[in-house]
Amino acid sequence: MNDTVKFSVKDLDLYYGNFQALKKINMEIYKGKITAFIGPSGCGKSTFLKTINRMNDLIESVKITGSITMDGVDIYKDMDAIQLRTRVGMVFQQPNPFPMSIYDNVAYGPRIHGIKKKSVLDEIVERSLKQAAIWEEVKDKLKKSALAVSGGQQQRICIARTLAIEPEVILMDEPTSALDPISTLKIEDLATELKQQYSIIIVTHNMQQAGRISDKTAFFLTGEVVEYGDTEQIFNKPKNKKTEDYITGRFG
Amino acid sequence: MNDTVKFSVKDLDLYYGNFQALKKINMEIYKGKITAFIGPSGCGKSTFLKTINRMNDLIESVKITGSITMDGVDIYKDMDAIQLRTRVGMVFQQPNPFPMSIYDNVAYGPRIHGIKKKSVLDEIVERSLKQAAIWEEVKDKLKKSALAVSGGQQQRICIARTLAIEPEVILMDEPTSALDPISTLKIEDLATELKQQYSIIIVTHNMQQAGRISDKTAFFLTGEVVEYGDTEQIFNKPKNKKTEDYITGRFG
Amino acid sequence: MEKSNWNKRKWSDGFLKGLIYLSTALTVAILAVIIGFILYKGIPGVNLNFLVRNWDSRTTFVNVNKQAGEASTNPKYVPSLGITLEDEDDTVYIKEIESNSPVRKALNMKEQLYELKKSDIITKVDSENTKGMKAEEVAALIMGSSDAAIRLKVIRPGGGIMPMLISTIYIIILTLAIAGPIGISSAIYLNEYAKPGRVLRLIRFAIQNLAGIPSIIYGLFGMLVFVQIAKMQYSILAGALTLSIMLLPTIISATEEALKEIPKVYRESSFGLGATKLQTIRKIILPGALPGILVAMILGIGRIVGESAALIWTAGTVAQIPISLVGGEASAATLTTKMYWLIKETGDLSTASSIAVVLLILIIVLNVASKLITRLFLRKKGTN
Amino acid sequence: MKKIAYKDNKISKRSEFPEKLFHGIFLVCALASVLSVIAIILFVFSKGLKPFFGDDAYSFLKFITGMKWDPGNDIYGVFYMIAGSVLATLGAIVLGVPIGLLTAVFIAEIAPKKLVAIIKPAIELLAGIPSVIYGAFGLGVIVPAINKISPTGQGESLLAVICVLTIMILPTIISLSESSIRAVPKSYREASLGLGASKTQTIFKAVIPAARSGILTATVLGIGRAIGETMAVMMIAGNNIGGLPKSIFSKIRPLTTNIAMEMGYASGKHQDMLFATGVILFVFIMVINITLIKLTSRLGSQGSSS
Amino acid sequence: ETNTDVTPTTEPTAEATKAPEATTEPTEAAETDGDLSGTISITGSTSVEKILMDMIDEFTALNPDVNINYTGTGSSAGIADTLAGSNDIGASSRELKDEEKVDGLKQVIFAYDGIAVAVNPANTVTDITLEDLVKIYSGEITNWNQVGGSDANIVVVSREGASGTRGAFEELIKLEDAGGLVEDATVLEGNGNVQQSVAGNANAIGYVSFSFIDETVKALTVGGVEPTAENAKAGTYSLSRPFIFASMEATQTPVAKAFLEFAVSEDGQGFVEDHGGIRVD
Ligand SMILES: Nc1ncnc2c1ncn2[C@@H]1O[C@H](COP(=O)(O)OP(=O)(O)OP(=O)(O)O)[C@@H](O)[C@H]1O
Ligand SMILES: Nc1ncnc2c1ncn2[C@@H]1O[C@H](COP(=O)(O)OP(=O)(O)OP(=O)(O)O)[C@@H](O)[C@H]1O
Ligand SMILES: [Mg+2]
Ligand SMILES: [Mg+2]
Ligand SMILES: O=P([O-])([O-])[O-]
Repeated sequence: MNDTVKFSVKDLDLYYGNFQALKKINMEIYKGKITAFIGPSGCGKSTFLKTINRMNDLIESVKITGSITMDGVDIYKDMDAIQLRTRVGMVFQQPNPFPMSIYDNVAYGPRIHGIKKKSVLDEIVERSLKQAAIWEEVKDKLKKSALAVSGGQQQRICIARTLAIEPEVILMDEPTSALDPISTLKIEDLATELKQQYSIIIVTHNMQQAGRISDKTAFFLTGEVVEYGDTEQIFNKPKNKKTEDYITGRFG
Repeated sequence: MNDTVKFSVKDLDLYYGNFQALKKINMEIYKGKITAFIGPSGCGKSTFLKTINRMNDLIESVKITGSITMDGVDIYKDMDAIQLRTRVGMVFQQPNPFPMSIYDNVAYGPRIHGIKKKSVLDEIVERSLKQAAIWEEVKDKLKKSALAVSGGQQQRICIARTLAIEPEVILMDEPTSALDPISTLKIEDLATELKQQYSIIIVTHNMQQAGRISDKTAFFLTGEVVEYGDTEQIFNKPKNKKTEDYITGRFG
Repeated sequence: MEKSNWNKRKWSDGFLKGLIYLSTALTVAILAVIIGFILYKGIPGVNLNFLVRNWDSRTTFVNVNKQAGEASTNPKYVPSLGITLEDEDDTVYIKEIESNSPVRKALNMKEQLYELKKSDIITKVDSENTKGMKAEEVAALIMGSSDAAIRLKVIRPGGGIMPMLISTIYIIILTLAIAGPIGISSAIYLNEYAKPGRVLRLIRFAIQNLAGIPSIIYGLFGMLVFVQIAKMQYSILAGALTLSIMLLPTIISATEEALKEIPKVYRESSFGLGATKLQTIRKIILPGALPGILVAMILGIGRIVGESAALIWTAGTVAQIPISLVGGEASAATLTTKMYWLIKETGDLSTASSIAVVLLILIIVLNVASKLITRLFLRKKGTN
Repeated sequence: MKKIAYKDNKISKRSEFPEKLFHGIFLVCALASVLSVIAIILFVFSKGLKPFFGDDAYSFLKFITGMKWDPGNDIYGVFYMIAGSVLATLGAIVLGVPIGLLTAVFIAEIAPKKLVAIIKPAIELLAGIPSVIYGAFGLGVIVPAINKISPTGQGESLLAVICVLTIMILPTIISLSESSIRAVPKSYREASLGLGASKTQTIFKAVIPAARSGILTATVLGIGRAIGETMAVMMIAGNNIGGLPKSIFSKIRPLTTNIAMEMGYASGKHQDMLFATGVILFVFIMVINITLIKLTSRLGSQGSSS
Repeated sequence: ETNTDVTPTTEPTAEATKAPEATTEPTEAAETDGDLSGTISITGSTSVEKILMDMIDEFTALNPDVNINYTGTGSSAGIADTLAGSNDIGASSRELKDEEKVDGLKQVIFAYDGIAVAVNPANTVTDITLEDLVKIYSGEITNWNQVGGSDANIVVVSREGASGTRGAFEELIKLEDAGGLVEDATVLEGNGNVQQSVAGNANAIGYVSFSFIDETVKALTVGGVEPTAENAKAGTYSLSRPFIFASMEATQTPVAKAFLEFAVSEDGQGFVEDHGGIRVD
């Protein structure tokens, strides 16, 4: 298959003040794949995910060295953070729709980027909600508050909101951990669907989930990438003893 | 050994508003023993414990029927709640020393009961802290804030505070769940020590703990006492299938 | 140990409990007495006229064209003017005005329309003084003149608080227009931009200090800087500027509270969608903080309405509707300053209390409004 | 998929300028408070200190220790006013804090919800009433009442001021104490009750001590409010032109009313002297403010650690 | 203020012809000649407020384009404002002091007013001599029984420092020679406060402008002379003083000049009389 490199991470160190949260990360992330980050709590998965769309810029104390390139361009040196974030969308652990209508939530991104025409917005909203597999459920209450639907639906609205800005990459930080099993399955299906068009990086605590949906898996431990490779290999023949221990539930 | 009945509980029902939290409890609790209450979360252990020193009186919505007698006297009908509580002391899950000095914490109870003489108070404080096996650690900082010591020490100070009012019975609601293993062991030793003088009732989530220190064990489930008997018997030859399942970790 | 002194404990418990009840009763009683006093003294003076009339009575000379009216048996009726007169303590006033009465088209000395109204007092007819006349005599006097037009001297009675009501509203609007944007922007800076450090500490220190300065000092400062140095004279602008500074801490801290309520995740997701900080503030943060900001404004209004010391020496005490921002015509008393003025100059506690009744109602309305907004906001957050 | 134009180039250009501009605007607005404080200090102090320098300088010592204020004869002494202000504030605190605290206890610990729903808004109303109304009340009710019992035969007095100030600081004391009492963790109450303390004992021995820093803050705020109050006090203080108050029935002339009474018309040195009175008041307030800031930051750090 | 209504387009001609005729009417001719317009700002004495407000009302009625605003700041401030050029007219309820009589300052006495010595109606004292009055205000006499009343402490009430009434009163009784105002005197702002305070206290003594004497307070005779306008005018009542308008001649506007003339005209003097003042003619 196509193994085009989307992101290339080189010697990435990240400090929160004096605390080093990421240590010498080197990794290539591929286009059109789902890459899963796994590892015990506090190992730096979320931190690393956020460096990819520079959400860490917002935290005062963060210091980053090393480089990340997207399509060959250094995202820290040669790219505007805001531009980057419109190309790399993000979905959070807790469904967090804005306290506005469903429509306004999805239209938020396009509007931010200067689209005002109602017909264009209508189209984007419909397409995004359809892509996020939630259109049928909400099409009659687009003007209702996005907070008035179930958690699983909220999360799909958040995904639609991200899709509306037509990113190239979608980052998902434990997108299903707040959801019930059925909603979780829906989101997983959605992710598998979306990877045709978008590169997806997902952080998950759920081993089964990583196994089910991802193509590549990276195992993090105390800020380091212990092992990175095809999901099948990581789950079935891990090279590293620690990876094996973690996957078989011996710690974490 | 001496199997003097301290408390006799008869047909005790307790409602929080419309919700029945305790259902027809019948039980005899013995003097000079450690009695452990175990059971899954929400089964009513704490609720039952609090009925024994009438701490539930403080909650508006509580309705109690049935009776509890202490040394043959009905604690709801023939005893003043405040008087009862000086005879039945209580130690809570979270160490909760008052934001005052260690000395004032321990002297709080005696002072409440009208003891003002410094020499008497000094004596009570020292004796109580010694009994609670914390004297050596704090004797040089009695005037320091009780909040400025470790959680385990705080919990022993709380126990000392309870001992200072010379109760006959001590109720402990998961007294070690907020503590580290070493502190936990200290408290357990202390409890074993104290049962010479005091009757102790302890709620615990920790099966090992119940097994280690208690003489009697009651297993609660959804507001009912499923099984009550000698600890050894409960842990080794439970009569009830549910007890067995719980103890062997099959649910809860 | 000793457990014998139950009685002593019960007694001291009872004593302390008694003190608690006594204190509460005292607090409530104080409130009741104050409100009772104000209502008792003030209510009799509160009526529609009190609310809508000018403070000072106003005399005007008018010319009125007579009409051909039908005579009537009522001697107090003036057919040629379409009005009915009435007596009241030595004066004659207009009791009724017909819908097509020419007095509705009366012209003043500058030939501007000055429509006569009910309860206007007539003190002169042409050059004839009406002092001591009865209504019938005045009516006869008017009818007796054969000219096509007649000249009247009328006094429109005062005794109302309209100018103060309007001045109060002007000052509220002005002050909020100045302090609102500055205060909200400050809060945004403090909550969204400021990095911990010396600047932030300095700003916070300043705000805390501003909050503690008594209003008389603001009055001193405003009089010196705005009234005298900036030559605004006693004027609503000088008053509003002074109050603006005084209100900054209130508005800033209330707005900050509201901003803090906005969950961090909203900011994160907005940034995650490529929004800039400004866009996030405009689209997510400000709308979310709106109820809190409204409450901040209401708090501000409450303080403006109640303020006296900082206004007396900046906005002045003239009972007029200001028609400019600075200068003599901008000097204006608010309800509260007028109330003070009244006590001091005339010792008239009754009228002062009537103003106090209006103030109390205003304050209650403001309190209820801020409660409602908060509750609405909480409910919205709660149910969703 | 069709690409939307906004992706390509507009973003960074679009975002830069207004972002910076508004950042600047917000900062300037935030600095407005700082500027205001500086301006107030600068103007009030420069005018207020003027009479003590230059050729015909007035002795600052005479000013600060003086027992008489008679501008007509070039006598400016404020010591007796300081004494009056301090005594009035002290009196208000001594009365207002216990009453306010106990009322707060009632609201937070004893009163059923329904009663709280009535009393709390009432106290908020008390807080919102303009001070002039309190003055009118003092003049119409308290002064005549004191008239009857005062050996001096007059109601305008330290006592009248204390009464009105007590009423005025009550809402501050009550609402702040109440919220700090409510903030005391339930576990303290449980622990106390579990030791056989009665409810009243629990309140006085465990809850109030745990809420003490909040209560202290309330007290300090109350002091600030009392010492700064002007209009209400001016109507009932007596405003004598000299002499230390000898008893609770003596007249006083608080610093604030000295300013307010003569500010409208004073000019020249007389006006400067009123600003000098303002400086004294300002210094008092600053001390109180700084105490308060220290207290609240201590309170804040305590809250987070426990 | 109410002429917001649209003027009818078809005005009766009679009305139009009547208006100019009216302005030439003899009695009002003096005040209405020319088209006076502009703003006059008056600051100063609060004792003159009642008279002044009526004058202003009448004058602006005659001259609808004139706007007059008055702020009561106390006599001293009013004169100081005039000297500083920050008002058009300063009102004073006492004679100008020597240092206030600068070149170019023009004073117009528009009324004389008596200062009444006010006591509570319950007080049995009805007369006071000037000598006793000084002693009371300087603190030498402290009990009503020293002046023929009952055994009770005298509560001395005075006015704030800028008050023209206080200035005139102290001058007239020569309080300064007796050592100045007793320290313990109550100092109140405004005639109203003094009146109110005396009305509420059986043992109080205060002084207010004649116009503030009503049923709530009792005016004492001074040295046996009734406090009436006639007696004050005749000079037999000793506590009387002028009401003065002060303005700078150089910067005086025509409107201000017209108003000053109005104040001493027949109409203006009528208001003086209405409020218990004494006409200047
Ligand atoms: N803003 C911050 N400031 C300081 N330290 C932080 C910050 N955010 C995270 N950390 C620390 O960095 C380390 C990595 O955090 P991170 O959130 O990336 O872990 P994670 O792998 O996502 O864990 P989890 O599975 O619990 O979400 C943790 O030790 C955490 O405490
Ligand atoms: N104050 C209360 N009002 C209403 N319901 C209550 C109250 N306190 C406890 N309950 C309910 O009563 C039941 C028993 O609670 P209890 O605290 O006794 O359980 P527990 O066995 O101590 O559980 P845990 O191990 O979690 O402490 C629970 O369902 C709980 O939700
Ligand atoms: Mg994480
Ligand atoms: Mg429990
Ligand atoms: O206000 P006065 O008339 O006393 O100056």
